[in-house]
Amino acid sequence: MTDLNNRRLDAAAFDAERGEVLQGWATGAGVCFADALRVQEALPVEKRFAVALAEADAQGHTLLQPRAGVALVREHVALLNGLSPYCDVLPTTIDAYTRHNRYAEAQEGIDRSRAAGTSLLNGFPAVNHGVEGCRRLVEALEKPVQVRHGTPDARLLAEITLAAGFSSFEGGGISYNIPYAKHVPLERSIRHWQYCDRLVGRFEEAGISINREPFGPLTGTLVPPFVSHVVAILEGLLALEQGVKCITLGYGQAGNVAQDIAALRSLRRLANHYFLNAGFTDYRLTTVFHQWMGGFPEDESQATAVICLGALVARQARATKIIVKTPHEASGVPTLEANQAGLKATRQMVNMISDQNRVDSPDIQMEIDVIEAEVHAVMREILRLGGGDVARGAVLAFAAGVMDVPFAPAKANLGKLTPVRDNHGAIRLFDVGNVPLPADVLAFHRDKIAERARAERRDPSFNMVVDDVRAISASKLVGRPA
Amino acid sequence: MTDLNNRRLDAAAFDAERGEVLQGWATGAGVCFADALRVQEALPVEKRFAVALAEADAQGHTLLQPRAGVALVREHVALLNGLSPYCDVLPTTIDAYTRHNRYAEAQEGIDRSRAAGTSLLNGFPAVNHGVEGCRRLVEALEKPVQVRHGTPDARLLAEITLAAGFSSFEGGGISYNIPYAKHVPLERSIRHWQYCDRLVGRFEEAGISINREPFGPLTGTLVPPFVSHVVAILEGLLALEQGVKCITLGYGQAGNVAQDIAALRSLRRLANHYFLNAGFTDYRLTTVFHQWMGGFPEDESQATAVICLGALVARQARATKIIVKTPHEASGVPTLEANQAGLKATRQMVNMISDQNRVDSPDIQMEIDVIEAEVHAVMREILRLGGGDVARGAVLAFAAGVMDVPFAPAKANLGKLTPVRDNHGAIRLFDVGNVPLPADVLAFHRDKIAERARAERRDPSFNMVVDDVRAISASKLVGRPA
Amino acid sequence: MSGDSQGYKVVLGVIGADCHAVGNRILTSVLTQGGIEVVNLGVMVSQDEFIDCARAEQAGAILVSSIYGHGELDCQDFRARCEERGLGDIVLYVGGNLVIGKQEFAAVEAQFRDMGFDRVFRPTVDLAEVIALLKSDIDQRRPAGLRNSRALPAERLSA
Amino acid sequence: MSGDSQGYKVVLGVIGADCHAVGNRILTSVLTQGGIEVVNLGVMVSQDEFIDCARAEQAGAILVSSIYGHGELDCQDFRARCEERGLGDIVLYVGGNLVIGKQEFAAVEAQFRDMGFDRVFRPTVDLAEVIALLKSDIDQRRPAGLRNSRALPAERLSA
Repeated sequence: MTDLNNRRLDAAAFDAERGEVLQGWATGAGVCFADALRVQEALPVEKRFAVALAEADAQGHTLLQPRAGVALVREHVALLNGLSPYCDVLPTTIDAYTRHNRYAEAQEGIDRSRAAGTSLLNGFPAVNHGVEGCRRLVEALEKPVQVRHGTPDARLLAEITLAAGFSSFEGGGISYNIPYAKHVPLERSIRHWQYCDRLVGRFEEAGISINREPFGPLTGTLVPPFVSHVVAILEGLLALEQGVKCITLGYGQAGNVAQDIAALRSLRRLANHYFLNAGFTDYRLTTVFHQWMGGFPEDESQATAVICLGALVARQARATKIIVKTPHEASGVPTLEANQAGLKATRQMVNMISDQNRVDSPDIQMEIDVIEAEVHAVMREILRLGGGDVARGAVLAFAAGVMDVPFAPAKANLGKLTPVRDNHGAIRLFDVGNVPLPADVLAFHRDKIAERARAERRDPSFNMVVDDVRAISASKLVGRPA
Repeated sequence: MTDLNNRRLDAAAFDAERGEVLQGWATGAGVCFADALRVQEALPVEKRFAVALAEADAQGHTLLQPRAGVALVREHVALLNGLSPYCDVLPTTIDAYTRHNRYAEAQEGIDRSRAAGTSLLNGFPAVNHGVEGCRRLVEALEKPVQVRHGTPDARLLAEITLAAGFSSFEGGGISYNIPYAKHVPLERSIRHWQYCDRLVGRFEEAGISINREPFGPLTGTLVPPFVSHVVAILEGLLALEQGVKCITLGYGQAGNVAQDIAALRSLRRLANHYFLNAGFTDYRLTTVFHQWMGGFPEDESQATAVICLGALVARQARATKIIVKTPHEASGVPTLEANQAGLKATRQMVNMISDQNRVDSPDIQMEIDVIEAEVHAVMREILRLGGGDVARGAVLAFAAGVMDVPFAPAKANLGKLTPVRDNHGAIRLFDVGNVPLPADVLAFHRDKIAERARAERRDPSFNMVVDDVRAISASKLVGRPA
Repeated sequence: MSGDSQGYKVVLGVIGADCHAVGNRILTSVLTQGGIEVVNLGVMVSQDEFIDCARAEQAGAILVSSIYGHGELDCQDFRARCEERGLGDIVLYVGGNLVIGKQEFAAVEAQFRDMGFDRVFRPTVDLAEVIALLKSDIDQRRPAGLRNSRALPAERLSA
Repeated sequence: MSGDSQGYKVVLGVIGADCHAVGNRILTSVLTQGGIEVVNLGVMVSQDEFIDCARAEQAGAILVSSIYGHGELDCQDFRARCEERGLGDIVLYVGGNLVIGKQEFAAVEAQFRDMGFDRVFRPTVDLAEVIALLKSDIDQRRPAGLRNSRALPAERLSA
């Protein structure tokens, strides 16, 4: 970590690096920043992600966005245009080979998909299709489109997709490493994402606002709100430093309604607090709520109920955007029809809740207090470790287990923190690992878990955690003994 | 109304009336009370409705019940046994001809259904099938089964079904007249339901508990909670007087979450208040929540979202039982599969909410206060009109419009009271008609409607009501101008 | 508009043993605002009640609703009954949930058109569309001397 | 139990570019409690890594997970590769969301059995059942001299 720090990348060094990045795959040669600006400038207002978000934020609306990506351009266009009437903003989910920069394997997936007449890739290999293929895609759509992926080194992907008219880019140096990679050093992915953010900053400086969205849900499994909040705040700060202006911070549904509403409300407040404290004022902050990211029930009616609970909570908490799941969730990549079904159910629920009273309760306020205390404690230690530099602080914090994401595959993550549900289904800490939470907060977690243990007449153990992970797909929130 | 009053029916007069009732259709000859007691005594505990309700109430569980009924016994058995794994208690929905004692037309429906190989009736014609046919049904099931109908004069239906081992009977002299008939005088239907309640009372005296469930949702369309609560309390008092002991009071989802939770909570409290005040102590009170009874969206995913909102609210309010809708609701009688789908979605939502924190908020408390003030005001006037007799009071109150059910077909109902949604979707009174609500409550309704009118920049009018009635099926709660 | 010789007068009701009153109230309100004079028989109306009323009122159309699924039984021979009673030419509409269970609408439509109904509607039909069709169909069936050369423009539904 | 010559040792991992770690953690925990020694390679494991490890550890089975839909590409020729490397007889299981999109499980099962997998599981399979099958299958494949006459009774999953 000799040279990592949270400072804006130097222009000359950035340009030199760009030269290398564009050589990562043959299609890199098709990228030209001047052309990219022209493409973005020519986008009609209804295809600009930042505009859609700003309008939703101003009018108090909640946008719906599905996930979708297939191997070939024509099929992907058809898929997105089939979803477009049911959603507000479009996705392009990138395939797993591209996420690991394995473009040769992605090419093989393209070729075999062509031969098979069906997509054998779990997403759209945007790098392989290049600026030209991606432009054909963007031009064939009528709504803003975002790149959604999971790529530790997304520099070439960002160059190609932004040059083609994508107007939002998901991910971040932490959130697209810890849950998505195994051996990538954190300092490397953060550095690579500084490049992506700086690229977006250059667009902003040229008057083109590109939305950036750190990935909120992380591993999507029993993630305590403070853990994803800290990552969101860190990635927000890193992005702002590189000149990003339009930021959407995310949170993945945990299941307990009070905790989820508290999480989404506190996320906006905490982020503003840290952004303003760091001296940033010229930014536009919105939020995104991910419907349940854990295991789904196989039955489609039951899956729809899981989707509906997420829709209700997202709207009650006034999220700017919802990432929508489908009734096929338990079976992997959904059909167009299943994706439409998820959107329609979500829309109906959002519409029914839209006008209703703001939800508030002592439980929600208590959860907000706990989350804020946790975030402040961890952020304080991260800033201390980094000597005030959040990039260095983040790397050191993960190495020390001061930050720790449950169930993450990355070696860069300690993996000692272990969450479990309490008796009401809220996520608490069974094992705090090395995370420096205040004593009163730890006592609160202990008491809440003890309450559940008494109710279930069993000691807290990893079995409880295993039961919780499998609970929703078995039609429960809390994994009780049979 | 020369002889109607709220007194227990005289034994000799009841027996004489029974002789006439059993001559209403040929199958009446098959009824024998001594045999009926033996049939009920022989029912295993898992087929007794009162037991299922008492256990759910004691353990804080919420039971699920679908609606279902087809013309022929064998097909109806198959239908109920197809639903049984997905629900807790079973229904038998009676066809519309039987509800109007048009047994000859019901017989024609049976015959034509046999010929067509598919049910042409919208329910099970229990009177035509007689004690013998109904016993075959009850014996073929593994769960308690209830008669659900809409019959102003249900005396013969009650005799036959209770003699056959049905252990719960829905309806009441008001709730099965006002929304279900056109020309039936209220004093007549109340008198006929005193008979049904007295019949149940005789079973209770012989040690057999039969559950009675006044029909909560009435017309199912923008019914203000106080309106259905007053009917529920009146029918509860009428039933208790005849010796009924096991009562389930109902409420139909109105759509606004705070108002719905408040309604279900206040229902139990208000009913206990009036029952105890009338000197009754030996009864078991439970509640039933009806998922949205108004128009549904045609799309099945959207319909499932409507079902899921009802499931969530019912469980948050801790209803003892939920009457479950299906994704086919907009298209009328559902298939077995659609009915299963509604139950599975409801179960998933109920399970996910089950363990969560009790929901409370100032909004809910305010709605409870409003509902209680309204119910007390109307009940006071009903008791005054009846000189302390709720049977006479109810008849006089409907005649005077002191009680008034919106959108009811019955001539016995004045039809001046007109509800409309407020800006948050709660049901308020656009026109109170002759209902004697306190001035402060009326001012509250006026203010709430004025708030919506300002938001929509239009004056309150019947157009607003029309828009509200059509709103849910058009994917909204409040019917706003386009 | 109502009472005018070029006006549009219809008889409306819910057929059979069906007591669903909500849609009937809504239809009456919307049709009236759409410039149609509605004679509303309410719920639980028999075929003969519809026909008696249409004759007495010289109505241009009968609008039959059925929500509860017995439409197939209740509407049987409705057109034949109209013909017997000298109303063979009257415009006959039916709408609602006409059969038991979810069936392909095209099949249901064909079935009820076979029974002699001129148009068949789903419960979710756009009522502005019904009003426009109704006026046009009534105009078409008027005795030649009374027929408008063009249907009057549909009054706009008030916002 | 582990280390015992009659014990059950398996190599577990998530194949290809798949980084879904949750199920892997759960499987490791449940299998271990079920009396199976698990050598867990974690996520993003190549065919050769599975095979190298199974050889080095003398494991009785390889358990391949795939959640992200590329199973069809990643698992291609796995049995053939095992055979090349002298592990032709090893018990080979695969489970997860193995293909893109919702497909009939029977078809997916047939497809992966054709690739040489002994058993194919849905993601929602009962893990107690997997443990029982795994022990029985490993016993069946043991060299005759080492084979148990009967499989050891499956250890009970702790409540």
